[in-house]
Amino acid sequence: MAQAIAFYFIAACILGFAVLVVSTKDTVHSVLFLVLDFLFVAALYVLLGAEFLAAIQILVYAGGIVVLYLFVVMLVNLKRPPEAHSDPHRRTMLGFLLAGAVLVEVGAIAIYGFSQPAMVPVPGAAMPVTGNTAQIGWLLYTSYLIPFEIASMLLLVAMIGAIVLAKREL
Amino acid sequence: MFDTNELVLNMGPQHPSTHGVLRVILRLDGEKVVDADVVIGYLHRGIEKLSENRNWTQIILLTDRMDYVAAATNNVGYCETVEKLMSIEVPRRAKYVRTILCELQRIASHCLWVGTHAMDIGAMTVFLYAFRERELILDLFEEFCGARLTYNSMRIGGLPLDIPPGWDKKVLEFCAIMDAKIDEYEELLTHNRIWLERTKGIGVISGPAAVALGLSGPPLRGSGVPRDVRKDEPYAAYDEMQFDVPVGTAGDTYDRYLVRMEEFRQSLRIVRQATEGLPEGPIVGKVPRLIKPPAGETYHAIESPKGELGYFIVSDGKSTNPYRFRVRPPSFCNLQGLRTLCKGHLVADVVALIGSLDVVLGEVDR
Amino acid sequence: MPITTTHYILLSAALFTIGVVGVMVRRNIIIIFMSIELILNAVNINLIAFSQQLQNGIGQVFAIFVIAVAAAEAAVGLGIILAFYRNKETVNIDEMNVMRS
Amino acid sequence: MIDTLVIPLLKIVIVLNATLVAVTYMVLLERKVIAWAQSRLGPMRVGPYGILQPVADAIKLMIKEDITPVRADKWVFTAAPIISMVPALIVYAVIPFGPEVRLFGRQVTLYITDINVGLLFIVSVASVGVYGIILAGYASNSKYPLLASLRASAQLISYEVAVTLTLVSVIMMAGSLSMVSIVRAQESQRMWYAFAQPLAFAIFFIGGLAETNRAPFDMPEAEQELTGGFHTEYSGMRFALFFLAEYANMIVVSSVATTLFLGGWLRPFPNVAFLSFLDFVPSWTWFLLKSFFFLYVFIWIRATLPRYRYDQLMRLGWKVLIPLAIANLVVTGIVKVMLL
Repeated sequence: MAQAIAFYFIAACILGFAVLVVSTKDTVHSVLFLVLDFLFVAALYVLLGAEFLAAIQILVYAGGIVVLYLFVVMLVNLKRPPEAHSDPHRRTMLGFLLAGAVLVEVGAIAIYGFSQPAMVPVPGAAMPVTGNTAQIGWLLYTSYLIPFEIASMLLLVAMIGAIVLAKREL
Repeated sequence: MFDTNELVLNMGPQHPSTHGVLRVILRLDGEKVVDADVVIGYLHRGIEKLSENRNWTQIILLTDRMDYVAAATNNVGYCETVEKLMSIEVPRRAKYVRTILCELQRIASHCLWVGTHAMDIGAMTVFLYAFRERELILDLFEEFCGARLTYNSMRIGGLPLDIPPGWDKKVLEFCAIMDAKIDEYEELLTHNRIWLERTKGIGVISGPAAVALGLSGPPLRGSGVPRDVRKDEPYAAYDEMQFDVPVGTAGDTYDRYLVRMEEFRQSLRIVRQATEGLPEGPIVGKVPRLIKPPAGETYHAIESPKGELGYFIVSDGKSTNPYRFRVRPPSFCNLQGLRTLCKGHLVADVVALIGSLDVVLGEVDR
Repeated sequence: MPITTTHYILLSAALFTIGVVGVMVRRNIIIIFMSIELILNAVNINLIAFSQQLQNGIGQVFAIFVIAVAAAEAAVGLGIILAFYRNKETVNIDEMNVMRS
Repeated sequence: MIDTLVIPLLKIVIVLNATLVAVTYMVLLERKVIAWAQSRLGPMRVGPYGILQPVADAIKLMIKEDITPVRADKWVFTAAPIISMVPALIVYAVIPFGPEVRLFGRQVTLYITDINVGLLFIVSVASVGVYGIILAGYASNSKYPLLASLRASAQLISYEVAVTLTLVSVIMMAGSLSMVSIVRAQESQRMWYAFAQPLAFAIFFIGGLAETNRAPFDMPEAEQELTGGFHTEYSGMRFALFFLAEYANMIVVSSVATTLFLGGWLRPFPNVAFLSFLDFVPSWTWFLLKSFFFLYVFIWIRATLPRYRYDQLMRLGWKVLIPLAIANLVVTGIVKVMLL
């Protein structure tokens, strides 16, 4: 019962703030709603028993990525509203329709998938460690070591790329 | 940070570290200063024009209000100019007392400078330490002339009053205290890494460039030009005193700081010599009842704590007030260097540079 | 009614759709980037819901990779926005129709 | 019911109130200590030795007019002080003030909760606090706050990297992210991590100064340069919230430093038997004493040092502290593997 209340509350907040993110006129407010949205997503992770990921979500998304967004919004100190110029060939309604189609499709798949016999838990290879954090660490440094290294390379490349892009003269 | 456009930042006239009502319009690229426009005049009281309508003795009171943290120096400068105009011989005792007062005033002014300069760079404790010692000097002045800030402590031809009994002993006691206190300031600042990083290489100006800009006093000596009116054109009793003129080498904020710190010590040295060798005798020379200098003009400069303080006075020989009264204020001339100094530095350095020029807005605007 | 994985997946689908709407309808490129972050979060919710359903941590590991990719994407993307803004003084995606500047 | 609801609620109320009182008295302590350093007396008028000064301050700030600039972004302007205050208080949920004790016939833990990602929780919640400063600068619609908030965000983000890296080396030593386990690990390994990780300790402390915007890293609110920085346009209670948040953050940094590096609630030399008479002192006293030591050093540094310049601060962070922290991490890892 408590779990259901928590879920519905968090879900409503997530969706509500997400709608505000894409609908607010002021970009700074939009960024703020995005932060709130991420905080509630982190709460959802806690509900799902992934505390480590919840902390990472706040640390990386709220503490890092969105600060970057805020920074850029403040730098791009918009003198004229970016929506003022509109492309006559743009079809806004089509966008809504396509998005609706995506929703119907994904929802249908989800409901169909779970009308089938329920998925059975597939425990991964036996791990010598317990606890959410330790398990993730174990998986990252054994089965998923190579993806992990590639991810770190990706971050390095992105870092260099961002510096090259943002710097006026090298 | 603002890569795309320049930001115009209006610093002052209400700003904690513009030392009064200086206004600096900064054009910034990120935090880097592209250009600085110095706007003055917020404290203009027309002292020069006012003086042309006062009699010669009343002007002394007005000169107090120019560099109000070094009022005695202003008095001395003005009185000596008029004495030069009237060819009055000042007795030796008066000359010695003037020297003592000038140097005490220099120490007081430098105390204020080291305090506010350090405060601008973030070291707040030095400010209170320096004010503690400045208070002692103000006490000495109070005992001498009754006022603590605007002294009106000179008269044309000499002194208004002789020094109070025992005053010279108190001055010597103060010198003993001050010696240790200067070391205290230096302990907090001179070898502090953050202080060094904040002041070394900031606002570098070469000797010739400083001369070209008309800088004087410590900002000029910090660039390695050994110009000191006390040595070059001695006035009061400086020709009988032993002292060195400290000069810097690099011409940056740190060297200007070192020059002033050394000036503390040299001033104390002069105060000691003058107090110990204080001659007996009259305190006022032969001054006519009505002061009315003969027609003519004269320029006389003294070394105020800020730099070369010059008075240019024209007398028409008929009226009891000057025909033309003009001051060359060191702060005003030194402030002209700010624009050159702060180009290419950061906002934080502008604050340090204003502090290192040691301007008093009362003197800049007059 | 107990909360099952289906609930999470429906939530994720809805969040995903909101993100898609943002990408398709808004013209401010910064908002579009934020919508993409929403989409990535929808994916993460799915991954973690499956992770809980399957009782192993693999979904969470993938979610970490997604977050890493999102961070990289944000850094480079915002760098591009800044570079673009410097040349064209706009963040309107409709005006971003030339590759040269 | 009592164990799951009443006691935790009671603990939350006590901790929050204690924190707020501590924060207001931190302000008085700072004024007093700096006054002593500067050969003054500090506040003396309200109550004996100015002991009631915080009360007077609070009343003054509450009845002051609360000004919102005309062209400010009103919602964000109001939210910014709250955003900076709340994370500072949330963090206290996982700080262990002491171990389990018997109180009124009940086993009570002297911490609100002990979650298994406690340290990560602190870092992540603290990272949200930066929004308060950025938004305050943005919403004021004024140039000095804007410059200050840009400085602040750059400063906080860069020093967070160094601080988090030092935390990782502590986590490697303790093998746990839980704050309570970290203290217990220091007990069982027979040393405070300040001695095992002196470099990490130093970096954490410097980074902590920078993250709380304290001197010599108080660029975002450098009064002499930016006329008060991001809270230039604030007045009344909203200004007070920023002020309280700064001091609450100082206490957080001190508490975390105490827990991670000075053995939390452990008495000095917990394994030296002949010092066991010290056990009569309640454990939380040690915690408070150690935290107080840090706070005192914070204030002491403020009274002593000049301020860094913005670019020097960034250079220190990126070119000195972060490489050192990484090196420390690598060495810790190697030593740990070799010892095992």
